[in-house]
Amino acid sequence: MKLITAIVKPFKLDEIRDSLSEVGIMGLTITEVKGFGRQKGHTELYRGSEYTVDFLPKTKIEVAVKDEEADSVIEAITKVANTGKIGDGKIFVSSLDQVVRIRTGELDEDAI
Amino acid sequence: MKLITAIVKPFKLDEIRDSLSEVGIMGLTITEVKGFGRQKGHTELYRGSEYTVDFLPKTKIEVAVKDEEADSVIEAITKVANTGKIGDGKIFVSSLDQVVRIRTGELDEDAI
Amino acid sequence: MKLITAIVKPFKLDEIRDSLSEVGIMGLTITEVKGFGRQKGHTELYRGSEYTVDFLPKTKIEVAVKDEEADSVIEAITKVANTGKIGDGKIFVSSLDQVVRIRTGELDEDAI
Amino acid sequence: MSELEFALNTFYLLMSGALVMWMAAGFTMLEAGLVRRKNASTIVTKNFGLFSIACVMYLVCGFYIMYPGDSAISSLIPGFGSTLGLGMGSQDMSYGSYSEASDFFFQVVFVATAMSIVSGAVAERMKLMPFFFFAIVLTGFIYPVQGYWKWGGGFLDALGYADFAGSGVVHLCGAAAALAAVLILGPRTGKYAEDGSSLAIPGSNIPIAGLGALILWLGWFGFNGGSQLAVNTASDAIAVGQVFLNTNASAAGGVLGAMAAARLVTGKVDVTMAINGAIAGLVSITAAPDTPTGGLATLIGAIGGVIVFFSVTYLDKKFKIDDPVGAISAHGVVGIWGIVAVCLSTDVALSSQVIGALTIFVWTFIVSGLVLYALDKAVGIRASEADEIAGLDQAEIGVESYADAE
Amino acid sequence: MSELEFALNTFYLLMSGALVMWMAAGFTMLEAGLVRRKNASTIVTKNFGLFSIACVMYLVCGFYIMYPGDSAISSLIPGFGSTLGLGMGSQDMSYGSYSEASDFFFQVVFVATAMSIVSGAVAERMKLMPFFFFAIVLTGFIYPVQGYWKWGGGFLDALGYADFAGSGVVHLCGAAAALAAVLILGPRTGKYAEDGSSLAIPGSNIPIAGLGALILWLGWFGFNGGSQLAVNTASDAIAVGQVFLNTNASAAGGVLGAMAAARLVTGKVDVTMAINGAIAGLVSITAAPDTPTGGLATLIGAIGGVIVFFSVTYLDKKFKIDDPVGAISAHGVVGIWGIVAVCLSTDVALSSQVIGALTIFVWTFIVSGLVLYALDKAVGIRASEADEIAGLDQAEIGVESYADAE
Amino acid sequence: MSELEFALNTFYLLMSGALVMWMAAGFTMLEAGLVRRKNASTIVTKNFGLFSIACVMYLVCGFYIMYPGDSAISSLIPGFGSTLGLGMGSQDMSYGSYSEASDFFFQVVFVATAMSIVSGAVAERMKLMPFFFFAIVLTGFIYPVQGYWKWGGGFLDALGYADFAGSGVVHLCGAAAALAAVLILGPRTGKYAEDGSSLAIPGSNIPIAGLGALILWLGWFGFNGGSQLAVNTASDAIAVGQVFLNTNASAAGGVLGAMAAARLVTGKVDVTMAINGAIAGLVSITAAPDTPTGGLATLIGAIGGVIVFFSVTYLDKKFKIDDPVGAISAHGVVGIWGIVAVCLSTDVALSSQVIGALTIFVWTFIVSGLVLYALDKAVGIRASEADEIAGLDQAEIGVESYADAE
Ligand SMILES: Nc1ncnc2c1ncn2[C@@H]1O[C@H](COP(=O)(O)OP(=O)(O)O)[C@@H](O)[C@H]1O
Ligand SMILES: Nc1ncnc2c1ncn2[C@@H]1O[C@H](COP(=O)(O)OP(=O)(O)O)[C@@H](O)[C@H]1O
Ligand SMILES: Nc1ncnc2c1ncn2[C@@H]1O[C@H](COP(=O)(O)OP(=O)(O)O)[C@@H](O)[C@H]1O
Repeated sequence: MKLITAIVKPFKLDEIRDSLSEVGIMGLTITEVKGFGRQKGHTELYRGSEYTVDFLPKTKIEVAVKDEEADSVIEAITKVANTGKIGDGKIFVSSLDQVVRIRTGELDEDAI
Repeated sequence: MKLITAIVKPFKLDEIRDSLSEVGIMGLTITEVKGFGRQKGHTELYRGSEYTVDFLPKTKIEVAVKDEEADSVIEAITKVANTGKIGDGKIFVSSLDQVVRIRTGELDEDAI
Repeated sequence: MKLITAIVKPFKLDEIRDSLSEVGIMGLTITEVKGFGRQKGHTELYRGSEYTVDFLPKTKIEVAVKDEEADSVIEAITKVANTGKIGDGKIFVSSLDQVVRIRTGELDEDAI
Repeated sequence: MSELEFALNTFYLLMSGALVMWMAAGFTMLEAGLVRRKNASTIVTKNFGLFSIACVMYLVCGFYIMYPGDSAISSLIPGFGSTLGLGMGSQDMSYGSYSEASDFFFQVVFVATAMSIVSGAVAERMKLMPFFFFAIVLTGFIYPVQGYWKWGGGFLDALGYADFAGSGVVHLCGAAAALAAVLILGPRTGKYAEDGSSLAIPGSNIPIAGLGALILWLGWFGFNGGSQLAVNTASDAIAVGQVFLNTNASAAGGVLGAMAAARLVTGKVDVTMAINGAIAGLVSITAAPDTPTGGLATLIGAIGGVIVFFSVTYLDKKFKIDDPVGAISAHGVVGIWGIVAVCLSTDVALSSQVIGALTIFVWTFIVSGLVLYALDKAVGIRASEADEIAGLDQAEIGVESYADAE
Repeated sequence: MSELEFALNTFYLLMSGALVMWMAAGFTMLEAGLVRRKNASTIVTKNFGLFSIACVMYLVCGFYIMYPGDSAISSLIPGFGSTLGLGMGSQDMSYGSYSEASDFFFQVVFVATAMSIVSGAVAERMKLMPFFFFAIVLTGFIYPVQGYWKWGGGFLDALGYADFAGSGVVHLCGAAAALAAVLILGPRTGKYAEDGSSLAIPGSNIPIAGLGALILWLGWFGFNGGSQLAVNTASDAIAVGQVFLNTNASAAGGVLGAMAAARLVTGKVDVTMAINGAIAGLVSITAAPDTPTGGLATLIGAIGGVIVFFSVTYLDKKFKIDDPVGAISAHGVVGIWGIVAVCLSTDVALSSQVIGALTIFVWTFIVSGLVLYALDKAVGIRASEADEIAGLDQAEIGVESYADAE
Repeated sequence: MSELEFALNTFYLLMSGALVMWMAAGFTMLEAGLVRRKNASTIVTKNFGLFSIACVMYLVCGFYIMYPGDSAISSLIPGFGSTLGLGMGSQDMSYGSYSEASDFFFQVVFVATAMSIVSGAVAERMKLMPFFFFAIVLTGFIYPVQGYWKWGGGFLDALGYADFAGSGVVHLCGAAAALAAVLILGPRTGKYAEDGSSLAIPGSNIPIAGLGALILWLGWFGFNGGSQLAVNTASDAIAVGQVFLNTNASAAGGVLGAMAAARLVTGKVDVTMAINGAIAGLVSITAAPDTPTGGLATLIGAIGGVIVFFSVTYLDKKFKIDDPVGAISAHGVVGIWGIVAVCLSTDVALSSQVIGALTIFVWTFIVSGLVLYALDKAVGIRASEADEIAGLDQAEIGVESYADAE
């Protein structure tokens, strides 16, 4: 099983969720994060002092999937999260050794 | 070493922490996240317009453990996080290549 | 590729970012988290009732790197995040199977 | 009295009433700040609702019951009737000391205050509709009846019970109803550990809680200052001036008393205790704001501030009375102190004061308790545990208090 | 009139004006609470700016246009001039009913109120500078002209149109301008789904929105109470007392009306509807707060509360008019109700009221529309989509509303 | 003076004093909004404490020192004594212009204002107990002495120094003490980079900061309007009317001046500058709110608004004076402008004004500096760096300002 972690622009969230359900993904977990990258932050003045907002708001989407679903999930995300502008974000894929559904105790692929 | 990531209902946090310390876990990191899954959100009306709150508040608990501790940790979490109702959450287990304790520079199992 | 996850004291963030850019890291993602560990929380009184603030604010820094960069990144973080006081935090290293840059579709090392 | 004196008195009562109305915002902010985020929209809703209900019910029957004049049945039983028709056509244009409408307006905001006290104590667990129903009964009946006993010329007044602006009639009354409600409701889920120890449930917005207390402080100048009911003669004006001075001094004393107690006992200055201290200082002086010197008023307030600190702690820890905002302590326990403290600056008999306090407490506590108990049996006054955990905002209002969409 | 009567009237107008000024804080809090976090600093900025512009423009020319006295050109066309030189040197020291400056002060806060209504409706998408430019035109010209028609002695007054404190002159005027602006601006990005259904955009701070409405409630005592313009005689004082009573009763009615409607229709009590209900109650009674009995005033307000609930829903769903705070409903639709409701307690002809409402609406809507349309063509009045998504705070102010650095 | 005139004056002073008391809420909200979340509970606590201390100390000795009457030792050295016994028994019932107690009440809220100014400037790093200790000295001694020099009939008054409502006596005094404190304290940790450049530390709640400024705006009508001290004659009433008009106009000017400066210099409209602009406008006019025309008052305020913008920037960048809320600029630098601006509308000699400003500044700055320096040596007035990083709320109050448990 794979854990697919996507860091995306927050306002894309609803579209991504819809795109994921089209490929059969029914569960995901999101976290508000802040990102630092090639996309430049902006400089503000507060009471005459400059400050740089260089951590930009991003949304992290985590989806646990069966190995064979990984590619379609990545594609489903990429397709809609891509605005072509710097800062669109990244997808990280890692392996999961085990998954448990707490309610039922089901394991691994059954638990996803 | 394993990283055990549990997505649970927020109000279960204190119980889980107690349950974990019973099996000897002294450290963990939590994040407020929002989950989407089989558990249905609810629909609200705000000034006459409907909106669906379909991302429900969840708490993510991350615990790094030695390989042999993984099962008891999973069990310790499952035991108390299980309410039997949909939305109890999931546990994901992945492998850690390395752990460092920043303060001392200790590595791997010593660092947990 | 590796995902390096550091749990550090929040006020160290700016220094860590600077230290990371010195070793060539241009991208990272941060999350506000709460940590529980050897570092003791503190007890407060609110309207006569005691409560323990035992989850302390921490910042989680995630950096995806090429395998060969991992050590220098760990060192860059450790160097500045270390205050010598309990609660400085941990670094977890795990493997990434794949990385995608959403904007361009670039993969793996090109995408970092 | 000249026409101009009548005009000045009327204007003075209206300004005072406006200040008291403003206390509605004070209670709203105080309570919204001291509850958790998930219940703050509910608190706002409750306060809008209770204030409005109080205004309507007092017009429907409350005012008439409280001030039946000649139509009173006995010194115990008021008369019953309505003032819904109160309008210029119906007003006696041969003027008295102030206009009827200004009098009504000044009185109606008092009853709302009494009901506001309840709202804080039952926060985070009482259902909305039973709360509103109880508001109807309290403001339309329970409060006016005991109000009649003192201010309407009933038996408490005849007995010599002294209560200038209502430490008893308003504050103790509100607190007695609050206590009845809290006892029937029980504590918030999670307030007491299994071993019985009290757990803290911190408020979510201290700055607006502080704002609330400062609003109350300001509004209290109308509450106490207006209760002289006249400002047209030199002696009235001097009295009103003294009332303002003493009200302020007592509030200041209350803050310092509560702060000192907190600091000495706990080592820190719990800001919510300072806030309660201000209110305690204000309640302390309300039964006799005109007679003490400024120095004595400060002292009376300071004692009130110390009392509120210990009362909040003990009601919670010893008696497991869960009162999220400290209303029962600040208005009830300190209200009794205020009633008794009248004897420090007047030659009112302590016994009259004790009888007054007892009467108000017993009447309000018992009738409120019966009404709430019946209500509880009939429809249940407490939110379900699931609703309580999710927050009443979700269950009853459907609007998050601090949504941060995008 | 004696010197003392003059003094009392002046003092009364000044206190009333201070209360109305306070409504600026009410609008600011209400609007800041009902927008998203990313636009709250902008709302604060807009309200500070518009109030200040109103004060300056009314001094520059607005007051003169509205009250040209003998220099009026016709009952349709006022005179033009400035009161920038208003000072004690220039004031006629042989006193009238109240001091000139107190009159100006009382009037200037009214024009600010009218402009505040616009600010809420255009929130979250209108650019700052065009908004300020429009404020100049509205407060310096559009409002004063129609104000002249009624209060300055123009043709609406001659026609028998009755509007005690401005359900029409102030509230409908503000709402008509708001409607023009909203139609030109269009809805906020994301307000309507592709299938045309209305999406909720929840406000970010309900407690301060509630505070805002309570501030307005308090301020309205000055707004309506001061509009009697005299308190020195018994009959004036009695009238002012009745105005306070009725203003309060109507607000209470409005809250209960809106709450009941929300509860019956949706099953929950949307707190923002309760808030709008209070404002609706206040607007409803503003055209004739002196004549109804307390009971009738409550009813008039309650109907206003019900109207605002349905109006908010229908303007949004049926007409896709995106008004984040419900200003067009609460001040406009309910303003019309208030104008009409005058007939319930007076023998004013319905036709006069209808003509009054129409005149005010048409004039304000058309002239505002033209000005805003021209402005839009010239510089664009709507923020770019990128700025809207990032939030106007970032684009125009540079200060986050709730920064939580560290 | 007739009894009724006495009554009206007393009532007017009390209403004015209530408005000034309300400024305590203004400072509390303004400061709580402009500090970080981790220090907001502390700010609330400090403001409750300082206000209460001011009330008590002024009763203990401050009022007597400031208005010693015949018991003054010389025009430089006041008399010493207490007014703790101020009560109706002790009041001269043969009335003067207004009641003694109303006078005390109106005066006591002024001294609290002066101390409030300090609280904002030292925010986020000064320890609670030393702050309260300093409040005792400032309100019980430092302020009353210079107050005596002007308003108590001391040498500044004799010299012709004009200061209607206290641009100098209240605002410059508070700001001078604030400056002394800030210099001894040093900047907040992290305020200046190693290269000396100034770093922004954004405030955490702009809407309540805006509310704070609007509260101050409202309260200022009492501050300036009450300072005429009489409203019973036509000329007094006309003067009070002009004061209201000008106070409002100057505040509006201040907002627009600061906004324009911000927009022209930085391209955006920093809302905190608009807020400071309002306060600057108010401070600018405070030394002579009765004499200018409305147009001139607007201009005086606008210049104040421009000054505050540049002053905030330069004190910070050039002088590394870290004043989180801009109190030293808005009350001190602009206070001096206000003192000087008196000459624009009166024939007061510039030299008197300069001497007045210098005297107040030097006295307050030096004595405050000495007291604070001694305090710093004795117990340390600055919080430890660890406490500062964790936030003073944790260190001294134990209550989070915005807890979001569950
Ligand atoms: N090496 C990295 N490790 C972790 N997160 C990263 C890394 N690089 C970028 N990110 C995340 O991806 C976001 C977008 O990256 P950025 O370089 O700005 O643009 P792009 O996605 O177009 O390459 C960043 O804001 C950050 O959250
Ligand atoms: N495939 C998934 N990947 C990531 N998180 C998931 C996934 N499925 C569920 N979750 C998380 O687990 C939570 C509970 O899942 P849900 O399907 O509602 O109920 P249950 O845990 O009883 O199966 C979700 O709110 C979400 O946070
Ligand atoms: N086993 C663990 N799993 C996950 N996070 C941990 C673990 N142990 C510690 N942490 C995180 O690291 C932080 C610091 O740990 P702590 O034991 O307090 O001090 P130190 O880092 O000096 O060992 C904790 O607050 C927590 O966030």
